[in-house]
Amino acid sequence: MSDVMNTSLFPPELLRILFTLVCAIVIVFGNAVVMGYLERKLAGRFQRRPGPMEVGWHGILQLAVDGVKLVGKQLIVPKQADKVLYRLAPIISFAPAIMPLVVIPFSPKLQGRDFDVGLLFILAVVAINVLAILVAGWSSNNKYSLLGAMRSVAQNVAYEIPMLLTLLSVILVTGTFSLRGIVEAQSGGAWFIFFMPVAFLIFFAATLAETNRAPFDLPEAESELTAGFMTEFSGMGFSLFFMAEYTYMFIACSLTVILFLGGWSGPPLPYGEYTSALWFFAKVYALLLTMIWIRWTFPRVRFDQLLNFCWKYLVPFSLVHLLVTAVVVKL
Amino acid sequence: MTLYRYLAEVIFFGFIVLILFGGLVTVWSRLLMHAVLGLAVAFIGVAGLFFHLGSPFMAMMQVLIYVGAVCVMLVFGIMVGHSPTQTDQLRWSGNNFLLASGTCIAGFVLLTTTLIRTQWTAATERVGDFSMQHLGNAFLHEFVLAFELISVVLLIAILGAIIIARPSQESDPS
Amino acid sequence: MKEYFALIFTGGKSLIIGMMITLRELFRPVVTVQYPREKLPISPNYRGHTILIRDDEKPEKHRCISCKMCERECPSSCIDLAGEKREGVKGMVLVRYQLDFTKCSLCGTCVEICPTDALDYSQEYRHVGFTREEFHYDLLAMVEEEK
Amino acid sequence: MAEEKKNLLRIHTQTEEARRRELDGHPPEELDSIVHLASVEKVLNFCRANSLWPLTFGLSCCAIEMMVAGMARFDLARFGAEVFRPSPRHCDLMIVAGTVNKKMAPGVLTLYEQMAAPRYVIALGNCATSGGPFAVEENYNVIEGIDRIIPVDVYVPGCPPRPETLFEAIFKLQEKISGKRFPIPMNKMPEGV
Amino acid sequence: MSESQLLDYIYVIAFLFGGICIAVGPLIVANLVNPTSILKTTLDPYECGMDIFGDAQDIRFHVSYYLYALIFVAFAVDILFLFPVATAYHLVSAAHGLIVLFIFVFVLSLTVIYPWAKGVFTWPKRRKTS
Amino acid sequence: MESKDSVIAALKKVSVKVQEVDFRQRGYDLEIMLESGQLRAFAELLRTGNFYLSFISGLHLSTGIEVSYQFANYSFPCRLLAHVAVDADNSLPTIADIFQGANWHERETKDFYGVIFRDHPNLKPLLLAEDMEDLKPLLKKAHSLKDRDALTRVVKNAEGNPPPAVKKEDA
Amino acid sequence: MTTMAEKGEHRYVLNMGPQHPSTHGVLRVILEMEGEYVMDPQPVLGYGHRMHEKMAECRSWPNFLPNAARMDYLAALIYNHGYVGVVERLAAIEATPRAEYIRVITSELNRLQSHLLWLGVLVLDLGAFTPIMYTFEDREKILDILEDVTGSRLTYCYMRVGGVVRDIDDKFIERTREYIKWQRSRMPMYDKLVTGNIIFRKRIEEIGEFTPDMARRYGLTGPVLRGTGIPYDIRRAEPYSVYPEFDFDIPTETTGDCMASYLVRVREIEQSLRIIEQALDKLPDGPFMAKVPKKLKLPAGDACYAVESPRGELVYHLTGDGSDTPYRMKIRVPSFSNLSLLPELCSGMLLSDLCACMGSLDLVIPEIDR
Repeated sequence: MSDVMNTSLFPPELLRILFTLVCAIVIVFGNAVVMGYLERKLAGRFQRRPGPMEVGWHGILQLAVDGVKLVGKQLIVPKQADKVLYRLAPIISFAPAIMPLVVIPFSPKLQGRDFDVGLLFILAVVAINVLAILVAGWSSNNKYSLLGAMRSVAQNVAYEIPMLLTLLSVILVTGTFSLRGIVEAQSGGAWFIFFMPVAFLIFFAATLAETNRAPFDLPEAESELTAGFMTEFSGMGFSLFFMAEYTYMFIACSLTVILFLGGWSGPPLPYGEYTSALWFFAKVYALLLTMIWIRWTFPRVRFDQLLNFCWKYLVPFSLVHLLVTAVVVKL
Repeated sequence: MTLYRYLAEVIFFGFIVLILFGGLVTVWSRLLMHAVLGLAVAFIGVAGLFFHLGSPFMAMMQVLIYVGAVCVMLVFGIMVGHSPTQTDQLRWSGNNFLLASGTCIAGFVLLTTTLIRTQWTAATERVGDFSMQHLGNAFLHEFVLAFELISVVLLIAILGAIIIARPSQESDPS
Repeated sequence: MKEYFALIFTGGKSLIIGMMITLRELFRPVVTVQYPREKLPISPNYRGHTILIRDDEKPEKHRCISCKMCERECPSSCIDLAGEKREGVKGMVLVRYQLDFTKCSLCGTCVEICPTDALDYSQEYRHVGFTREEFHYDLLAMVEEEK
Repeated sequence: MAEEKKNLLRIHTQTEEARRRELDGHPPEELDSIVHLASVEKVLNFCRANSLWPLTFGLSCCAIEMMVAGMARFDLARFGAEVFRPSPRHCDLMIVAGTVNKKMAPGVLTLYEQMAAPRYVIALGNCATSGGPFAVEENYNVIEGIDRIIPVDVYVPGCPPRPETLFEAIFKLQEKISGKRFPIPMNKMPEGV
Repeated sequence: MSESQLLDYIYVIAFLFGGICIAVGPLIVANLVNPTSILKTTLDPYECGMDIFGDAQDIRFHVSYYLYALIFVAFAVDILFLFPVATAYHLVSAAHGLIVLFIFVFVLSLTVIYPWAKGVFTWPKRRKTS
Repeated sequence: MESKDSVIAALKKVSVKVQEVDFRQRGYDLEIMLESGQLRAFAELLRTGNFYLSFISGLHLSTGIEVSYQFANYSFPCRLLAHVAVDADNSLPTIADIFQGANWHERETKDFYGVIFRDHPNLKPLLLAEDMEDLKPLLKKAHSLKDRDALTRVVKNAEGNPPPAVKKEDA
Repeated sequence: MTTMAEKGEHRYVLNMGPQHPSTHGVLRVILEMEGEYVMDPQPVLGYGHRMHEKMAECRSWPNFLPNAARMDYLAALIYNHGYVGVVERLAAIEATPRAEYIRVITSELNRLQSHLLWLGVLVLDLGAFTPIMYTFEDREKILDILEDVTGSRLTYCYMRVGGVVRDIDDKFIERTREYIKWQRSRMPMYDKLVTGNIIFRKRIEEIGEFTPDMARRYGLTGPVLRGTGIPYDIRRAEPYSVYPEFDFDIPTETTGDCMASYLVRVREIEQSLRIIEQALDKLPDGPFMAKVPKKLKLPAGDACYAVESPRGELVYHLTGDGSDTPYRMKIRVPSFSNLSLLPELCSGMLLSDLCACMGSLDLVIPEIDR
């Protein structure tokens, strides 16, 4: 315990906290806007059309306009909904989304705070989202919502297993849960993707499912459940779920980058302690773009196939992978 | 740092309130769904306490397992089982009330006396090292048998669940 | 067991092939005709609403003789026309030709049945409005305006 | 026959004003927000005009042309209107693309009412505008124009209208919402309607 | 609580509050500026515009959901016990660590194999019962 | 049954009035006049002969409503059209249990003409809304009703000249 | 777990449609569900009922032509063809050979665009958004060709009794040939992107087993029927127009599942291309319109005319009473019978499979409702 009595109202650390928080908020909203734009623009290009074009230069303001419009939409609380939970659900979903950004190391110097259990912290926070979806689906008192929520939760919990198992393989090598420690263990280009590509693939597949992305986007399967657990949410409520989804995607991809792609490491840059965050973002967005690419290519899997793909393919493979890693580490 | 310490104390009480609130919702709510969510809130509060008490690992476990897994399982249980509205049938009756309050008071007295009479030593004095590495080392040496048995216990739990659930599923024409 | 691994292999391969196809399309130019900025060429045979065409010989006149064939044959009865007898003019003079375009099914019966070929399709396709009455076209006024 | 037809059609021909009088206990105001600031409204209307999310709602022939409008050749996405959402809660715009008959009419009404305000309606095609070729003497089933059920903002005649016409309708609607026609005319722009 | 953990704690709490603020803030703004128009059926649950049969919250799901959840809980708990072991794994000898890990993972894998063999993971087409 | 002739033979055996018609003129091969009592036996016969039901349609005549059944066969070209006059109480036996596809066709006929199909599993309106059940839109007004003869083709050149060939379809 | 015994009672009823992305228009299916399982799907028709049969009886027969295009707007020319066919048959009029060829060419182009739309929509129903953009790109090429000759993009009113409205010219032939080449070059892409895709295959293989017996009981026709192994195609079974002069195959599959009907349709695209190619080669000279009396009265009597629509057997049954108004016109539409087996086919299926089944039935609701 420190003996330093800091009596000023805003001690430097508190200022740092506030600064980190503001940065995190900027990242969350910025990411939602950028991802929304990229998704629509790239979807267009994959389909040989230009995508948003008319609002701003090449439609660059489209997402901002959409966001403002959603603010100005009526918030409908259905008659038979569980009103308290219905209002809470978007908050429960979106509020924790910012928390993982505390621990994500964007560069050696750009990190909110490095926890010993940073990795577990992210997993724990993401687990709350499951509950939010459940609350959203159940409180709307709509059959589509409830079905979507049940699907979403079943798939989220199922894919957490291969995720944890592959992560365990990485931990066996690094011996630490600190995200900075994991990145540093891969310094010098010794990225884990080169040593365990299978683990990377499993982790990435699980990431897709955890973030409800195609081909695992069953909770919102449009052709079956109209809009899944979000069916009844209008305006800002819908918008919060939307942003939460993109934020979780960002976090999941950051995690993949940290675990397998060497975090911020890359060719040296001037002021590398700060600027290497560029490499980090480049890698994260490369993964996010891959997610978009996958989404606009594949059909959606069926619900039982989705669960069984996890239990029959991913889990056995990741178990075997864990053992193999354990052996290799000891060699 | 004192500022933070004060803040932490305030937040500590926040977590206490959260636990109490969650617990009360769990007990009082009519709908099973609300009860489970109250439980989740209480669990998050407990996780906060763990964090406060200097074991972030336990806090994370609390959230991951209890909020992320146990609550979800409970909800699934509700969705599979009886209609939640059927809890309306559970009305207060004199006998039940007496029985329940008797049990609660007895439990409370027992726990309190034990708490008071036990000579508590602070955990830090006994171990000193709370790191995960230390914990893992203990699993690999002192508690290796317990560690292995955990997996067996959970396996048996799964076997039991499947055996109970399957026959009815098979009786289902398929 | 062999099937299990074969499925992983073939499945994975098919997914990669699929992704390669969309990737290839990503770098090909768009096929979009950005409508308000550039227009698709509209076929000369395009069927817009009908219009009265002017006579080749007497460009100040349309060719309608108010025989009411189109009005009778129209499946949706969207044509309302009237002619009157005027002194000094042979035949009937068209005084009203109303087309309720909101009921028209563009079948072309009126154009085909017209004994004097007085009707033709317009090339206009961009009609939108705030009320439905905006599409009750007065073809006679149109042809006069054109003049 | 004509008398009989009138009776049959009367059931679903109330305008919104008439329906509003029937409302039981709900506040009758339309488009009423707590804060009224002209500048805020202006910004909001600009955004609403440029982000019209249509409802996935195809009735008949015109629905195909509506789909085509969203496809690569025409690309509705350029105006930010490609987000076809199947749930009316997320939508701003209902494109009634096709014939509405008596069996469908209550459904259309419900869907309209379930959209979150502000809500806009485009009547696409002759059937939605006036019953089109089905508005004949013997008509016993087709609603002769959806403006008998729900308020319509923009009418688009045609059987079916070309996708470009749907674009024009969207520009017209943008004009109605924000007082400006988008896209703002540029040098390459062809003559307006 | 050590100083560094205290700071961790403060960071987490600060971000939690920050998160709640950015979630609640827009909702409040939205409530101020958005229009309200409640017509006859606006507040009814949406089901393709048709009349609704029954209450959504009465939906019962198939028991296999529950089994999936159970298997997940068992797995999650097991894996979380593996976490500390993984961090300490490099401290023990190769044979010791491998044996402990292999036994554990073997029993763990039974948790998948048994339900797999029992057909929990197959979703057959069901015959109409009524 | 594997050819048109065997179908005719089988139908004649159960004393059904079969008339062979020119496909090029009429678009079907056999025209059949049925009594309502024969309908189910007739349907069962066709079911065993591997026919499928193409459609059921009604016809409002001055003598009452007549229901037409068209059947065809996947394996050989033989399209047959059977006409049945409804019973006095405007009803007919259902064939929905023999040809399940008839279920909807019968409901549709009920919608349009009000013909009751006895023992039909579910005779709710199909195309019309529930509150339009009494509309029966395809019933004609009394003054426009015709009888069967008015709707039968008059073959002008009974002898000598073959009926005008419609198309060269016999390639 | 005691509740499992009462599972039969744990059913709930879910509305799917009329406004639902996977019901292809205004079909409503009332689903009796148990969790994710659909135990009893009951289609409710009539949300697109537009009184075509009534309108046919009330107006003179040429006035029905626009209706023929609006019943199945994806196969408007084939419906045109059927209608003019039945009138010609009843009135004993013969269309000119050139007109018949033009009819076949345009009908087959129409069939192609219908199949292309179906392909895209089926994949869209299964959750892939991109293939539909590519198929619509192809489809637009057909629409451009057809628009040039017919004047409209979708609801063509092109055929007349005795012939067609406008002759096709060299430009049309050239563009069609170009299109055929283009479409052939596109098919391998769809093969790789859609047919070969493991997710797609797993979604529609072994789903919705149609059997020949089921087909007979329900009057199944079209590609779905050919998926069960019965090579029944009106173009061959009851040849109409000039189809006998072309060499084309009737693709069949034996498994009867959704994959089978999918494969049949995809292979039909190639067969249609072949027919168009041959028709363009053999196209005879001559008038495109026969001499038809201006005021044609329909003789008394009845006639049927069956054509093969992209969805199956389409029959016009016209009864005339000697006036210029049909006394009765019955239109047998293929999807009506095809859809009627949905309750039997899809009971006990997962909700997602139901969507796949409806997608592979290729429904056009206003056609069913008429």
